[in-house]
Amino acid sequence: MTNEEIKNTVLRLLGTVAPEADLTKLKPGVRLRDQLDIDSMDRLNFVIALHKEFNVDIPEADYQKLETVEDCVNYLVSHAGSASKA
Amino acid sequence: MAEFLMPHLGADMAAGTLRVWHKKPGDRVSRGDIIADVETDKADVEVEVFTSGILEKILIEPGTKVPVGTVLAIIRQEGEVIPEVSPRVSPEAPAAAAAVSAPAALALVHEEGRLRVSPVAKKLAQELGIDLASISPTGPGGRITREDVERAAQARKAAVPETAPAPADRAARIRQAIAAAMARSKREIPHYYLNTTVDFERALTWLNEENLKRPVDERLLYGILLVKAVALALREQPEFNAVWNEGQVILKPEINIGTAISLRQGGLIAPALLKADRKPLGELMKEFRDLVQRARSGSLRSSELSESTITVTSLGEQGVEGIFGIIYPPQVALVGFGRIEQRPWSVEGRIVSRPLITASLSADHRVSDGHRGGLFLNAIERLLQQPEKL
Amino acid sequence: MSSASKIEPTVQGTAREHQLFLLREMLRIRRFEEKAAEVYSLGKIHGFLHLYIGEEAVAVGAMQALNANDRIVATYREHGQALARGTPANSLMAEMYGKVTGCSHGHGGSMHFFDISRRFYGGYAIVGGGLPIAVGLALADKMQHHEGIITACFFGDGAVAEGEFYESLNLAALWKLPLLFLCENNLYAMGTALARAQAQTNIALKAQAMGVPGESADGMDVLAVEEASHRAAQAVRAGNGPLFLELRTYRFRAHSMADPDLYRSKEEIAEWRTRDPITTFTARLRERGLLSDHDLANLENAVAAELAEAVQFAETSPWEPIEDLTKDVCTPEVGKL
Amino acid sequence: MKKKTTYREAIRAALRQAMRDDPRVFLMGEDVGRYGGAFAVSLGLLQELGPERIRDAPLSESTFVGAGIGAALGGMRPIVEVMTINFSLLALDQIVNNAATLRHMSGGQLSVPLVVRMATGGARQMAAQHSHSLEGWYAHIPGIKVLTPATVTDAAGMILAALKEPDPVFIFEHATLYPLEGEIEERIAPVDIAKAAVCREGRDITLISYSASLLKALQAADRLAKDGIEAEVIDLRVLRPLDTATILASVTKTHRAVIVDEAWRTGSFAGEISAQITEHAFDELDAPVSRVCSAEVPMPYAVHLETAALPQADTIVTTVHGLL
Repeated sequence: MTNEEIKNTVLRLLGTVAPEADLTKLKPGVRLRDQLDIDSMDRLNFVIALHKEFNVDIPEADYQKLETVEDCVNYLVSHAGSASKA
Repeated sequence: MAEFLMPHLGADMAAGTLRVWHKKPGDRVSRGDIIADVETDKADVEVEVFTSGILEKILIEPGTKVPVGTVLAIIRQEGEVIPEVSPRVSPEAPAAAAAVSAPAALALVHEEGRLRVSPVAKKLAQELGIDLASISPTGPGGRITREDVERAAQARKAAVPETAPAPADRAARIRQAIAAAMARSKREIPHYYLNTTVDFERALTWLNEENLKRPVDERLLYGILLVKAVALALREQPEFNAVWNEGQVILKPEINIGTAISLRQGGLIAPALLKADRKPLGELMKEFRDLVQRARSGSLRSSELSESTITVTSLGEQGVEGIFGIIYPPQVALVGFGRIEQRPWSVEGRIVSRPLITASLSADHRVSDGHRGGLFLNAIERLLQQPEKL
Repeated sequence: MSSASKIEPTVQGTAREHQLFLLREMLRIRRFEEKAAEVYSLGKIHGFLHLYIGEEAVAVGAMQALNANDRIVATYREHGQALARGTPANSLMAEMYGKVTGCSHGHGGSMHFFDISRRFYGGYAIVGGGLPIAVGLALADKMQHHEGIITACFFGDGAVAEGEFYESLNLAALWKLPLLFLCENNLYAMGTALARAQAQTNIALKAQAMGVPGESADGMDVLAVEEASHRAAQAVRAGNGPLFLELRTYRFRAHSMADPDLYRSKEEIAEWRTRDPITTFTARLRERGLLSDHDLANLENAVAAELAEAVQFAETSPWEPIEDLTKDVCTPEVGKL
Repeated sequence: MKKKTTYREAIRAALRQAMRDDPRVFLMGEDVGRYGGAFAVSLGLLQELGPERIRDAPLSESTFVGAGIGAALGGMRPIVEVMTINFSLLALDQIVNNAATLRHMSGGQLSVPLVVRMATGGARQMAAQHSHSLEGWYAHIPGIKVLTPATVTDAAGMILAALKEPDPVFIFEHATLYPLEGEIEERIAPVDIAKAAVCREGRDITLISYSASLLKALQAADRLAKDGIEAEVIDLRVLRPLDTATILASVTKTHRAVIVDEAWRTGSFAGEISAQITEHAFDELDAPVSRVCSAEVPMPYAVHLETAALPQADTIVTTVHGLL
C-alpha cells in the first residue's frame, strides 16, 4: 500500500471512531486530540481498528507515536510493512 | 492389527453391555461372523465382526457396560505379533442437546413499592426527566400511561414557565431532561462534598502489565478499575447504593453503576453497568464499550437509563483536577475522579513522584453523614492499592 | 397381464455380458449394504438404516425394464434402487454421512435419496406416502401425452395396510395411468408378519379387486424379476393403464439396525438364505460355464474398489455451511415459471 | 372495464382465465366437475374445459393431494380443491411431509409448484366437524405460503399470483365469503401476496385480522368511531410469510393492538402475532396486546351457541374499551 492509501485508510478509520468530525479540514501535523473531541475510549477503538485493518500490534507504550495523522502513517509504514491488507 | 469396537447399534444408543463372547482368543474369525452378544436398551443383539483374522485378545469381560466405540477385542492378521495393549475407552459421544430449563412459574407476585407503568410511559418519563413516583396513574389497574406522563410534563411546564416546549431533536430533548434533573437535585438534595487523593502507582503498573497480556480488543481502560473499586466499596458502605423515594431511603440490593458518557453533540447520559460488583474487569470493559457505542448512537434501552443506583464520572481527560458533582435523583451519591497527575508524595517519610488522582464524593446529607462518606472514599482508595483483586 | 400384448421373450437368450452385469449390480448392492452396516457400527452413520440385503434381485431385475426417462418413486429401503438406477455410490455414501456432497446435500440421509438427473423421485419414510406421488407423476405424463413414459412405484407389503394403497390403485385404474406398481413382499412389515396384518394375504388379488391387473414373481430370481418386469413395463407403456407386480422376496437382515429381530425364527431365515439371489445366480452361471472363479474375483475386486472410494469420498467430503441452513426451504426465483 | 361479481364468481373467472392461458393448469378435487363444486365455484367449467382439465376425484383426500404434488413434480400446474379444511386433515401427511418438505429434503433439486384451495371457518350451523378454522396450523409450516383472501379482488388475483409461485401455496376461502359482492376487471391481474393492507386509517388502536373476521373488525371500527375512538384496521391477506413490518408500523403509531382470529385462542396464529408485537414493539405499548378468538369448544350446532362461540363485532368493541 502506498503512503497515500495508508493515509486515506487512517482517515476512514478515524471517521468510524468520530463520525461527526470533518476529516477534510484535519491538519496532518497537529495533535488529533487538539482537533477532535475524542477521549481514551475513542483512542482505544481507533487502535483496535488499526490493528484489524493493518494487522499490526500497537503496544500502549507506542500510543504517543500516534498523536497526529502523519505520525500514524509513518508508524504504519515502518511497522505494518507488507502485512497490511490490500 | 484391527480393533473390534463396541458397535453403534441404533439411533439413540450411547453404550452397550457385553453379554457373551462366541469366540475365544486364538479362534479364526472372518468378516460377517457373529463374535459376541451385546445388550442394548432394546434387547440382546448378535454382533458381527467386519475384519477377518485371528482373535488375539479380549479386553472387556462379559457383564461390563461400556460406551459405543470402546475397544472390546484385538484381531491379529496371520503371523502378526502384537505388543501389549491396555483397553482404550473412546471419548463420550457428543453430548445431546443442552437440557432445556423449565419455564419459570407464572405466579406474578407484584413487588411491593414497584410502580405499574407502561413501557412507553416509562421511556417518555425518563427522557423528560419526570419522576414516575410523582405521577397519579389513570390507566386500568392503576397503571401509569403515556398521557399521564404528558399531563405531568404540561403541569410542570406551567409551574416553571420559562422552559421551552419539548424540542423535537434528540440532543435538545436530552439537554432539557438534564436541566430538569439538575434543577430538581439542587432544589431538593442537601449535598455535602468530600475528596481525597489516591496513589494510582500500583494500579497503573498492574494495568500496563495486564494489557500486555490481553489482545488489543480486550484491553482495559483505567476508568474500569475506578468503577470496580467504587462497586466493591459500596458493599462495605451500602447506604450510598440507594434511592430517595417519598421521604425515605430505599437501599438497593443490586449495585448498578451509572457511568457518565459525554455525547458527541454535547450533553451527558449515564447508563448503568448492571451488577458491577459481581463482574470481572474484562466483562465490565466489554459492557462499558457497548454502552458507549450505543449511547452515542442513541440506541439505549429505557431500562438501562433508569436502573443506576449510583453514578461515577471521570473528567481526568479534560484536565480537571477535582469534581464537585450534582447527584442524579433519585440516587443519593455521586463519585467523581479527576486527572492522573505526577506530583510529589511522601512514602515512608521520603518525598517521591507519584501519579495521583483526586477522588471526590457528593452525597445526600438526608441519607448519610461525612463520617460514613469518609469511610466510603477510604475504601475506594484502599481497594485501588490492590488492583489485581478488583 | 392382459393377454392382448405379446411380449418378445428377450431375456432367456441374453448374452453372457448381460448376465454378468446383473450379477455385478447385485454384488454392488450387497457389498454397499455390508459396508453401510460396518460404518454405522463405527458411529459414522446415525439415525435409521434399513438394509436391502436379500432383496437385490428385485431392484436389479426391475430396473432393467425401465428407460432413462421413466420416473421412479421408492421407499426408505431404497439403497438398492438408487444404485441400480445409476446414482454413484460416492454420493449415496456421502449422503449417509450427512455431507453436502451427498445426493440430497446431507438433508435426507439414508431414507431420502433423491437424484432428479435420473428421475429418481426419492425415498419416502411414511409407509405408503410415495404412492400418491407416483400417481401424480403418471397423471402428469398422461396429460402431457408423453407417450411411452411410465412411472415405477416400489413399495413394501407394509404399505398394503395403508388407505393410500387402495386410494392410489383405484385412482390409477380409474384414470388409466401409465403406472407400474412394484410390491416388494418381504413377508414382514417391520415386526408384523403379513398374515398378522392382512385378512387377505394374496396381494395381487387385492390389486385386481381395485381394477389393477396383477401378477406375482419370484423376487429371489433376478432373471424371473427381469422377465416379469419387462412384460409389465411394455404393457403399461402401451397405454393399457396401470399394472401390479408382486415380487416375493426376503430381507436377511433385521428391519433396521436397532431391530433385535425377535419376530422371525432362525430356521426361517436360514431356509430363505439357501435362496440367496446372488449365490443361486452365481451357481447357475457356473453350471452354464458363463462364470469362472477369475471372473468372480474380478467382479468382487472392482466392487470393493468402488466402495473403498465411496467411503473415502464420504470421509473427506465437507459439511454444508451452517449459514445455508434455510437456503433450500423455498425456491429463490419467484414468479419465473 | 370493471364488472360486478361475487367472491365465488371471481374465483371461477380466475380459474377459467388461468386454464385458458396455460395448458399445464388444471383443477382437481371432490365434485369440482359434474356437481359444479360444493360451493358452486367451478360451476360450468367442466362443460367449457372438458373432463381432462376439470377432474372429479374420488373421496381420497390424501391421494389426490399427493397426486397434485406428483403432477406438479411432473411438469403440470395443478390446482387442487379440498372441499373444506375439515377434510384436509386426512391429507396433512402429504402436505407436511411431502409438499412442504421435498425441496429442502432433496437438497434443492425439487420444486412443487402446487396450488391448493379449501373453504374454511364456521358460522353456518355446520356443527363441530364442518366448522374448523385451522389456517394457523398451515402457517406454522416452513416451505409453503398461506393466503387468506377477504375481498373479491384478492379472491381472484391471489389464484393467478399463486400459480406463478415455484413452491406450494395454500388459499383459504372462508365459507361465508362466497356470496360477497364486489368488482373485478375483465382481464384479472395477479395481486401482491407478501404484504398486509391497512384498509382503514386510525390513531388510537390497531385491529389486526384476516378473511371473514376482517369484516367484523371493520364493523367494530365503525361503531368505535361513534365513541370518538379512531381504530386502524389491518387485513393480513397473507399468514405466511407474515408482513410484520406493516403490523409494527401501525402499533408504533397507536400503541395498542387487538387481533381478531376465528381459531381457538390457545396456540392460535393470533398468539404468534401478539408475541411478535411484544418482542419488537415492547416500548411502544401502552396496554397488553389483546386477542378476540373463538371460545375453546367444538363448534355447537344451535345458532345462539355458535354465535356466542365465534368472535363478534361487539366482543371486539368491549375489548377495545378495556384497553383505553
